[in-house]
Amino acid sequence: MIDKTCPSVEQAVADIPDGATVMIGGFGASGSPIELIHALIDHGATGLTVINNNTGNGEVGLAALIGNGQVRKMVCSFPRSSQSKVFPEMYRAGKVELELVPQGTLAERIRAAGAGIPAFYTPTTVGTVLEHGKETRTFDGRTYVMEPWLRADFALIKCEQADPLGNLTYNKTARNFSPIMCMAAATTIVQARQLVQRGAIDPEHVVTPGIFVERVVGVPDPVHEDTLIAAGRSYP
Amino acid sequence: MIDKTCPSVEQAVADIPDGATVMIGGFGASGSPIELIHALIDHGATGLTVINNNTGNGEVGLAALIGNGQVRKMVCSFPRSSQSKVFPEMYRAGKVELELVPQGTLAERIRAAGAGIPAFYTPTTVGTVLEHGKETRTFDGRTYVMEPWLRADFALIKCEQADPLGNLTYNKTARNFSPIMCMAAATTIVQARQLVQRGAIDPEHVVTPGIFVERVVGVPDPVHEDTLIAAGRSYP
Amino acid sequence: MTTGWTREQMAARCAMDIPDGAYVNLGIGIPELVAQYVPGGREFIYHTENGLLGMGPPPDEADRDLDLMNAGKKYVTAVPGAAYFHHADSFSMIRGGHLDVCVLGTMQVACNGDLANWSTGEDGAIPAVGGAMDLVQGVKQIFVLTQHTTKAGEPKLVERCTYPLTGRGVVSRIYTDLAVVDITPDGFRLVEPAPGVSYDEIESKTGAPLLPQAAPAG
Amino acid sequence: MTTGWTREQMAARCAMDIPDGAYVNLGIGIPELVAQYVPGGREFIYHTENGLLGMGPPPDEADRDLDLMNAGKKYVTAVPGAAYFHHADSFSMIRGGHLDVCVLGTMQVACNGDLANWSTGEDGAIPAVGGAMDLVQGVKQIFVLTQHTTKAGEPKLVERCTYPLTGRGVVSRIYTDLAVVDITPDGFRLVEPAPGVSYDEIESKTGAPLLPQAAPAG
Repeated sequence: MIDKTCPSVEQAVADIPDGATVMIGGFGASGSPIELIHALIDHGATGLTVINNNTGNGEVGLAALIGNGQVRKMVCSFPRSSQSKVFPEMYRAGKVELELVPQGTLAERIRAAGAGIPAFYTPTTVGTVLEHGKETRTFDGRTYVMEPWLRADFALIKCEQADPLGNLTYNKTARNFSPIMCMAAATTIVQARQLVQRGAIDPEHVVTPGIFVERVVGVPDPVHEDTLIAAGRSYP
Repeated sequence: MIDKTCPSVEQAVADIPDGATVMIGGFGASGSPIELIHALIDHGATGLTVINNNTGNGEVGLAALIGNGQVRKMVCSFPRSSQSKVFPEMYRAGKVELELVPQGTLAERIRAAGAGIPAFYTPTTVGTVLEHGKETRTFDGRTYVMEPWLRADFALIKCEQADPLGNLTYNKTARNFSPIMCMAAATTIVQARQLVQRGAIDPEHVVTPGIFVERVVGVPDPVHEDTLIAAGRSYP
Repeated sequence: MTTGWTREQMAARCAMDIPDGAYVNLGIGIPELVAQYVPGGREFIYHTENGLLGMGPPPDEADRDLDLMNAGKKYVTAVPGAAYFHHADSFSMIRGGHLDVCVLGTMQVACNGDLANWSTGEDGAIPAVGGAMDLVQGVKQIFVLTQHTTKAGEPKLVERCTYPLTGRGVVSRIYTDLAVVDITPDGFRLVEPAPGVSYDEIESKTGAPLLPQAAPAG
Repeated sequence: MTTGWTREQMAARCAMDIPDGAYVNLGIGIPELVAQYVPGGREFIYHTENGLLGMGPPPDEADRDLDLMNAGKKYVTAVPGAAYFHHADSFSMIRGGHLDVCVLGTMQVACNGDLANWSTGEDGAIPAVGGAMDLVQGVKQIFVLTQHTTKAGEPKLVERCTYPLTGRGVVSRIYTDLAVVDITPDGFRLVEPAPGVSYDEIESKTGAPLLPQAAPAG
């Protein structure tokens, strides 16, 4: 019987090597797999390229991973917010690189990787400075830019329910980038608030089919980034 | 209050003009919106371009629409089956055109139209006769063909549940092409086995969000193509 | 001090131009106020980029769900008939032309419809674009809701944007504290002044020629 | 009459080469039999192009659901842990390289791995390709399960396909009634003859050079 469950977040991330490209689910605090990120901090892999919509907040989760010097490059659409201090400081100090990608293009590049589409055309960025260096092409009189797929070695994902086959559901807007990141990473590692039995998720309600998932860890009472920040916490 | 319900299949298809491009959901018999197709036969629009994975079976539904001389061109991946006689005869007689598209490319071209992507690259058909006339390009040493989006004026769709906002669910493998066709057509017309109240579909379980749907008609006891054929029925 | 519309009145005036049944995306800031001024008898469905169609008003603090946010990372609710979906589907709605109206704030908007609302282009600033460039390319109508001038009194409606663009020729109408202004092939045209505000005042605070209101038909 | 494997034995032999936990797509015909011969202790998850992962065996006639079919339009069931999805997601699984094994029937397979299984190329034939061209490009390993020769006794394993191709260089291994044959950089190589079948017989019925079994290591 197939069983993708893994006993701990530590074991789940233990083979992420230095220099890996890692997608991390979540949009701001919502859907951020804090326990997996903290396990990656403990694990200590460095030189990472991290793909996430943002760059974390406060001194926990993704911001702490960056602050710990493990991230060589961020690929994101919105690398600052009122509570993000770590990334801006490290970026200005030249300690981390940035690839800025519009949010819809970021989502579509990730989805394309999962779908075996090496490139596609989008109107987004046409006529702006973010068009620079991109190939353009006209279809039906409108100009588009070509965008390549965006693949990853690993994805770290937070979900609501997971079964042993890796079928997943999410909670509300915590879904965001996670389903497409599951598709785009060679190894997808998921922390689930509930581990349920095979067959417990209605096949009509599965959001991420298990084929896109390699490892599942139960994290029944996950911390939330906003709660940690409100409590003044930092990691490690 | 937004209410996309429409009192009858006749009214729902009444403005489909001659020469329209019409997507029809379903994979073989499963998910085929027979009542909407029969209403389109009664309506009588001609010179249609129809997009469906197949070409219908027996002398009902899509096969009857073709047999009635209303279809100028079929776009599909698999235009024959053990029970499809109408299309092969008309095709050999030069009465209907065929654009043959591999099934995955057909699905992706439809999805691209719904997503605002005018073209994308796929490895499918490379090195075959179906590559002819297509632009090729190499990414990371592998050859791909460029494929354009595939849009439609109308989509005819069968679903399980629909609410007045046009949120939809489907039943099992009757889902197939329908969600992406809803995205790709300017006007999406849906027949629903159950019309439910706003809020009756859990927001986590909506498969087609209402933004992709224009009209919903209740068809509480839909006929099934296989049942009609087994009964020796034809239409009109 | 000038008279003119308050932020709330600007939002209400903008909401009047949104048709019943529209699918609407509201940018962060003043645009968010539009949701409070839906004209009687109409219903708008709100989309937020992070995967929700049918966004409702903010919850009471006690009812907050930490997993239910909008694109501005504020806690929101979901109305009956809402739907959740992932980011690629969400931006398919945007880029695929399924949304009717997007209301955005701005730094500058030019008389040819160019919009600059994502970056000052200054050295050392951290560039952050989010979904703005997708929205202006994909949504059918882009409305701008903004103060007519900066806090320093500089025009935001300009001949040509000096800040980095979000998109070229994308804006159709502008709502400010002083006026409603259309982008036309001939440049800015006054549609409606705020009560008590003269054409001359609006014109003097606009950084490009401003065509007067079109004469009523007939 | 030759001895050799039955269709069932061919399917069972093929199933032995599919690893535990594999995601598998089975073509129409003999490949469908593979599902009946899963080696003890292993589990395969079956994908069908029309939107189901976790396909189970055919139902009793009384338990048929007219909305639950496979890609061959046969009624099937869904196992616990199954998932339904739409066609674009289904072919993302295929084209995106997420499926481990696809077992296909064929008309011809060439010694360079070219596959021809969709069209005879005859005038007047209705061309129908379905998902075959997507499967051969996307699935990690393509196995062919076929009789060694046509009913007329012509080789199906050939030097060069004469029928229109489904894909170039896509096949990795072939299971026939006479043998298991690998595609190698040097052409066909015999992996295993069926019991009682000689190299000479297999070679004589193969339309291209057939390398003998590799010597055991050491």
